[in-house]
Amino acid sequence: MTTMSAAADGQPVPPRRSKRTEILENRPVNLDGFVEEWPEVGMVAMDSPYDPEPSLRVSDGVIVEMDGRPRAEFDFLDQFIADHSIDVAAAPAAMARSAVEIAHLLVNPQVSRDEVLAVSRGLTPAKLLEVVKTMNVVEMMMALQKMRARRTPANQAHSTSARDNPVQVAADAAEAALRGFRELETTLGVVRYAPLVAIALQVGAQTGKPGVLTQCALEEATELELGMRGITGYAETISVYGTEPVFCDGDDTPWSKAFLASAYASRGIKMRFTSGTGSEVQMGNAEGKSMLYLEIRCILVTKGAGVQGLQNGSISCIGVPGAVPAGIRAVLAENLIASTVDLECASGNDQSFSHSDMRRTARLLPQLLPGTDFVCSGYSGVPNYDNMFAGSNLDPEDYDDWNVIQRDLQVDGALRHVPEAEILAARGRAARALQGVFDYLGLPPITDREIEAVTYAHGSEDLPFRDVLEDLKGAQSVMDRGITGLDIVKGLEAGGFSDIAETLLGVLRHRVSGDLLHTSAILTPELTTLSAVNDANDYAGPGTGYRPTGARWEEMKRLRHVVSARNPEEEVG
Amino acid sequence: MNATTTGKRVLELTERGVAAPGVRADEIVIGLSPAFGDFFTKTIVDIPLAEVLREVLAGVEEQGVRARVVRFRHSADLAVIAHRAAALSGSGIAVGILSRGTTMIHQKDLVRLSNLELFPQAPLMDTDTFRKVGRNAAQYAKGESPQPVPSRNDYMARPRWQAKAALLHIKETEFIRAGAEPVELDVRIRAAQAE
Amino acid sequence: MTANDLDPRHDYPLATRRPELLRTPTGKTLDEITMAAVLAGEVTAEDLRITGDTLRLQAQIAESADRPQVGQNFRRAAELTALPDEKVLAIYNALRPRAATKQQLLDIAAELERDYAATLCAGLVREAAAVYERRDILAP
Amino acid sequence: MTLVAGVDIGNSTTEACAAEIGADGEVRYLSQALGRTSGVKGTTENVVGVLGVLRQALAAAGASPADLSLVLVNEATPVISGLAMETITETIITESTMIGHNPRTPGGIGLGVGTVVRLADLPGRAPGQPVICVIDETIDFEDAAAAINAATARGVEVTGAVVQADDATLIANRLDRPIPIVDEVTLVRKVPLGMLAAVEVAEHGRTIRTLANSYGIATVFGLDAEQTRMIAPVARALVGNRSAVVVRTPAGDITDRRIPAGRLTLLGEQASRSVDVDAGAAEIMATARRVAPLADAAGEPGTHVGGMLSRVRDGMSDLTGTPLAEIRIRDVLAVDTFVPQRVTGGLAGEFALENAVALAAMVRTSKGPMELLAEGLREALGVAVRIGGVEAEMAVLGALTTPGTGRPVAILDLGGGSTDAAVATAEGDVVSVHLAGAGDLVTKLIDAELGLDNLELAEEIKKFPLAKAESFFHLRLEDGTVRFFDTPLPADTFARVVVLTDGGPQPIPSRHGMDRIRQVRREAKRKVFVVNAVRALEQVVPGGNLRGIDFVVVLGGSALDFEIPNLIADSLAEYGVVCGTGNVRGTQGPRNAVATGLVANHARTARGGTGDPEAESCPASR
Repeated sequence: MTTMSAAADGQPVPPRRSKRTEILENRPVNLDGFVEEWPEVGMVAMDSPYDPEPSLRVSDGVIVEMDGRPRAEFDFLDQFIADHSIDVAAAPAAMARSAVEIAHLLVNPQVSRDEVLAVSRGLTPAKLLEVVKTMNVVEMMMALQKMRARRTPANQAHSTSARDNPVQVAADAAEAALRGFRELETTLGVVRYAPLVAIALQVGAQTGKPGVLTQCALEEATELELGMRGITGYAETISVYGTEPVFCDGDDTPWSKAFLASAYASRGIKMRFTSGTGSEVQMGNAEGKSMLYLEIRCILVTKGAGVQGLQNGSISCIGVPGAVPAGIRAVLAENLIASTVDLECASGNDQSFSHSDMRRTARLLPQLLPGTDFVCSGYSGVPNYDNMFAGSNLDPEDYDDWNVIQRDLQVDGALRHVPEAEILAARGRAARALQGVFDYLGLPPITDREIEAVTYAHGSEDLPFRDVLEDLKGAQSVMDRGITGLDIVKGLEAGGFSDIAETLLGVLRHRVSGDLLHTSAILTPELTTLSAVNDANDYAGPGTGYRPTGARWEEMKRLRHVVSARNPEEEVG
Repeated sequence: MNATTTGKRVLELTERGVAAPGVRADEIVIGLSPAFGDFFTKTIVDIPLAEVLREVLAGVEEQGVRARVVRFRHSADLAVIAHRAAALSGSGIAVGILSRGTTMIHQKDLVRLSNLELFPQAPLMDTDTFRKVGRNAAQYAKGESPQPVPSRNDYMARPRWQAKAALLHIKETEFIRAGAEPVELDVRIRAAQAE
Repeated sequence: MTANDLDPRHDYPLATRRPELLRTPTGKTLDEITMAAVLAGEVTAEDLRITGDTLRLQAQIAESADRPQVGQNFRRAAELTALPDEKVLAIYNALRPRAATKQQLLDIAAELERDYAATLCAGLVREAAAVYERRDILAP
Repeated sequence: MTLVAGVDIGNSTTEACAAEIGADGEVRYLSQALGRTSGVKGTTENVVGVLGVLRQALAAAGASPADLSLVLVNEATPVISGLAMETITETIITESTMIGHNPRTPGGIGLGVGTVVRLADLPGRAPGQPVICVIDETIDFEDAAAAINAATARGVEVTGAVVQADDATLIANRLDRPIPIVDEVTLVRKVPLGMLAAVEVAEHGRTIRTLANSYGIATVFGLDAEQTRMIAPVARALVGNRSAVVVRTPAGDITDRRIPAGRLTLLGEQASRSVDVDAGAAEIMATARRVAPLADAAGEPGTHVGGMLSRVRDGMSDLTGTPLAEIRIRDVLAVDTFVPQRVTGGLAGEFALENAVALAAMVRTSKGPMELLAEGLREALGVAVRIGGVEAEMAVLGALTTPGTGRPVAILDLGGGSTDAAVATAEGDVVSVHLAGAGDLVTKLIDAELGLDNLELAEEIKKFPLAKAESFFHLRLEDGTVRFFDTPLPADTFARVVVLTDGGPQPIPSRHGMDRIRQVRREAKRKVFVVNAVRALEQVVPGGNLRGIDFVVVLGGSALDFEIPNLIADSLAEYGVVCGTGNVRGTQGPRNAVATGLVANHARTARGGTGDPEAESCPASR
């Protein structure tokens, strides 16, 4: 066989272009990638002729047919969902309702969240898909506002360092905590650094604001071990997938993941699963189904495993739904469905998404405006070049924009403007506290020069180099010596940081009660658990539910520059 | 003949029958994906596949090593292609290349999921990198210790290329023929103007 | 008052509403986990773990809050508190696709039941064995 | 019976042992432990580390701190050391006379001589004139070969080529008539055009003969005697290369310049002398011997050595909190070394091995707050703590528990920062000395000489033997033997020289062969430890005569090294000294000597006797 590539003959003169086309051509949005739909292979967001029709048959309390497939032909996701996720008692009545009718339940504020749950617990994946297909994004946002599990919205930040510098991680964690994030996640470039960086994250977080929960994304065994030792507080990177071959490629099954979920709970550690649209088609095995249909299967597997929550919203595959028509609508739909089946939802916005600032914002608003359990499942608390999760949709350069948007729209994105003096104090104190802990534990010293540098730094490029050799030895010794969260407490106490020590001990004490294992649980700065159990979303239309008022609203009014009304020659704040 | 660097080159791949295991210790095998130079003519960033193959071959030749080019039709999985190519290679070293540009250097004794060098980000593969891939593969074959080609990373590659990469991957999988044997190819790369 | 009639509206969070029901694996109360006790070496890492009993209390809370799956997860977790870490990880690994034969999975289930009274977890493993067989993802 | 513990706080490691002392003073050692020293040695920061190690040791003996009757702590010697390194030679090529790098794959074989022209200018050259053509990286290898073939066909004699890209073989393979080609010449545009030049490429495995020989160059370019004298450094610089280019330019030269590194002034207690640092290590050390004992050292301000010493002083001052003015340098060790440096004026990014001097300096600080440290321990443990004995004396006592030793004995304590020695005469007098330069300097030398820029890796190369992964299933070890594996080695080790660390084989990312790396490693150890061993012993042995001692016991962390003790033993053998690694209490190897000595000393004094520790029973601990 012979094949030839076409050869262009000559150099044709390019057609004349208008100046406007040139300007548009150079807009950042044109650096983004866009592709045509191809439903046959699953390159379609949520509207595919190849997705199954909803159906359900129950016999003797067992689902014998679901979405057009008889039980004998169930793949393992079908079977797990049929046997663990769907409430067989509620299902026949729920499935008898039309999709539009159910969508109305979702959107109508006079229908309570509990009434929706009574129906949603009996819906199959195809039915859930059909429901959201009848909704536009405004309706979805209305629904999400009601279906979010926790009444009070929150936010999560990434705190990582391109050099795995623990001093930087501590300072940025403190700043992020001070700015309002209630969860902080880190990961590593050099995995062996993990113990030091995880300690730094914990110390920095508790210095910035008590009760912030921390996480270090690693392979399962190490992540579990750091969690069990109380060096980290929760886990999140437990991935599930929407087709059997891709699930198997990830070396897991719904049963192995369900078992892992129980393993985390047995050690008192909060945990959520991770999934998102686009992963299956990205791996070339979408079985001709739409991205959202497959994601709904992931959501229901999470539900069936008894995991309290899910990080979804495409996550690391955001470039795939982001490139197809209605892809960002589908991403909102997946967040909505996670909430609709009563899961905590950490709603994406955590990966580099677009070259265009306008498009980055448009992708954010559907989660920010209605509010979710965690609006970002990773707002980069460090410059994107330091972000070891490969960049986020937002980074520190966007802090002021975020605060202004909150204030403009009076919408609570869970952050606040903090005067520089407070930030510098927190960054410096976190670094000094870590210095004390390292001293106490006999870890490589942190110099005053490093503390000075990190107080005023933006990213790792502004910091002196650490002795990586010594740090890695120190990190190994943390593992070898069996250092636990209690040793960090003692180190803080020995270093004269008694308040931080008390705070961390208070956080660790929550291990014993397991209160944090419940849906959408966070710790307040007073170290009380706030979850969907005791802070259930009670939105029921205008004038109800969570809205920023009182002290929180006053806090949100503050920005970097606001002209004083009393004396317009000055600024307040 | 008046070859120039600016002119386009044409890639001619002629099938020579089922590829047999090599016996020469000074050869490597370049394993191509099902639609390389067939349906596909360029990588995800529009580098002509004629240039891709020419650069890899040049990198190998400069080291005084020989290369055989083999097409694999039974899989579009880079690890599978590169690993099977290594099994056919007299030196045990092979380069696997997917049409979109993703590339891997493999060795026959490694487990399939491992590799000597992996270039996972197709959008970052330029002609210079392909030349170095050929150079390093040849150096491994000679028992030398090449510096791995530095890996590059760009966090804004995702918004631009992630979906196109998925499309290219799926399209390539359509050319898979289950059970097809690897086929030895004769490669001819010549200037288009010579016609 | 016993723990048998927990009401999520009144009893949650347990740490503040029903601390008298909580014990560490070494039998201490939450009040005994103080800084002084930590510094005196009286509180160790072992004290900062959850017990099977506490997990079962939380399961009641979850079930009363209409989250039966979360409740089931807590009940499986309660069983796993008795297993050493390596055992837990080994079972997890065996449940991965093509990692174990049917017999190996059934043996694990039997061991869970026999040695740890972990009937729920055993049930999960048996269920997996049956599905894996039907979907052909057991180890050859 | 009482339970006591000995604790030795070292610069980096804290060691402890627990022992029972019977009513008759008989010592029974129960256990030992070691851990990292917390903070600077001799300060209250040490308490944490000591407590950890003590608890470990007691736990191993099945005891708790409450059972202790006494803790003995060594009088921590307040010495620490710092390092600096400076290059003192520089190779400079002027007027682009010479390209002497070794591309991995030059093309063709032989010698070509001609006028330098650009490839683009070939069509304008008249037939019959020999030319060397220069090809930059914008030119494709096929185009280059076609242009050369076309010129040759016209009768232009192209005798060689200088190429920017890694294309030499590719071009040579496409030529009708082969010519020598040197490639990877990164600054090819700087090659002077219109000059006479010679290109030489040797066969595989050979080196060039004509251009590495002054008379060869003279023949090629028709030089007279004076011109030949001028060109001699060029020839010398090309020795050992497989390929080279030499261009004859009016003022072209290559110089091997010494960088004025400044004067180092060594202030002795009696006399002071200055020495130029670029005179090299031997000269510096000879000067140091002349002024010994050293009271302080100073570097000429504004010079490299001034910078080196102030870096050391700043570091010491930072670490100890001692005011800069009070830092006294009490010993220096200078070591000659070579570091790969880019050649100034080179056109191909050539590297030359330049001379460098590494300097280790030791500082004696004011004595640390030992009493405060002891108080801190007392408080934390609720047990009596006694600061007992001079470190060196305790080390000797510990060393003497090594089976087969006897007085007079000398010990060598090889640490990370300093090399210490002590000698105990038959009469029981102990003399000791602390010298700059030990394990850390070795690491630094390895790092610099191999151009690794990775101290972690250099440390591993120091500590573990080398091998080459010849396949995924076998390693060729540095002693030539082969080790086979059933499971494949990690992918990143394939075809690489690896260092066999505890964590498995770790690849060394460099072009150096195994032999070269091994040689650098052993040389570094010899230059530091063997030199220091002799230097240290000379200072403590009565009369400085090494033949005056019979036994040398090597102790300390670096004594655990797989070859350092042997290197030292070999060099001391010529003095008729029995030298070996200590085996404290017959079980501990070179570890735990001071901690053991503290207990032995306590038992001896408690008994009121002055007897030797050999008299005490030293049962193997369980």
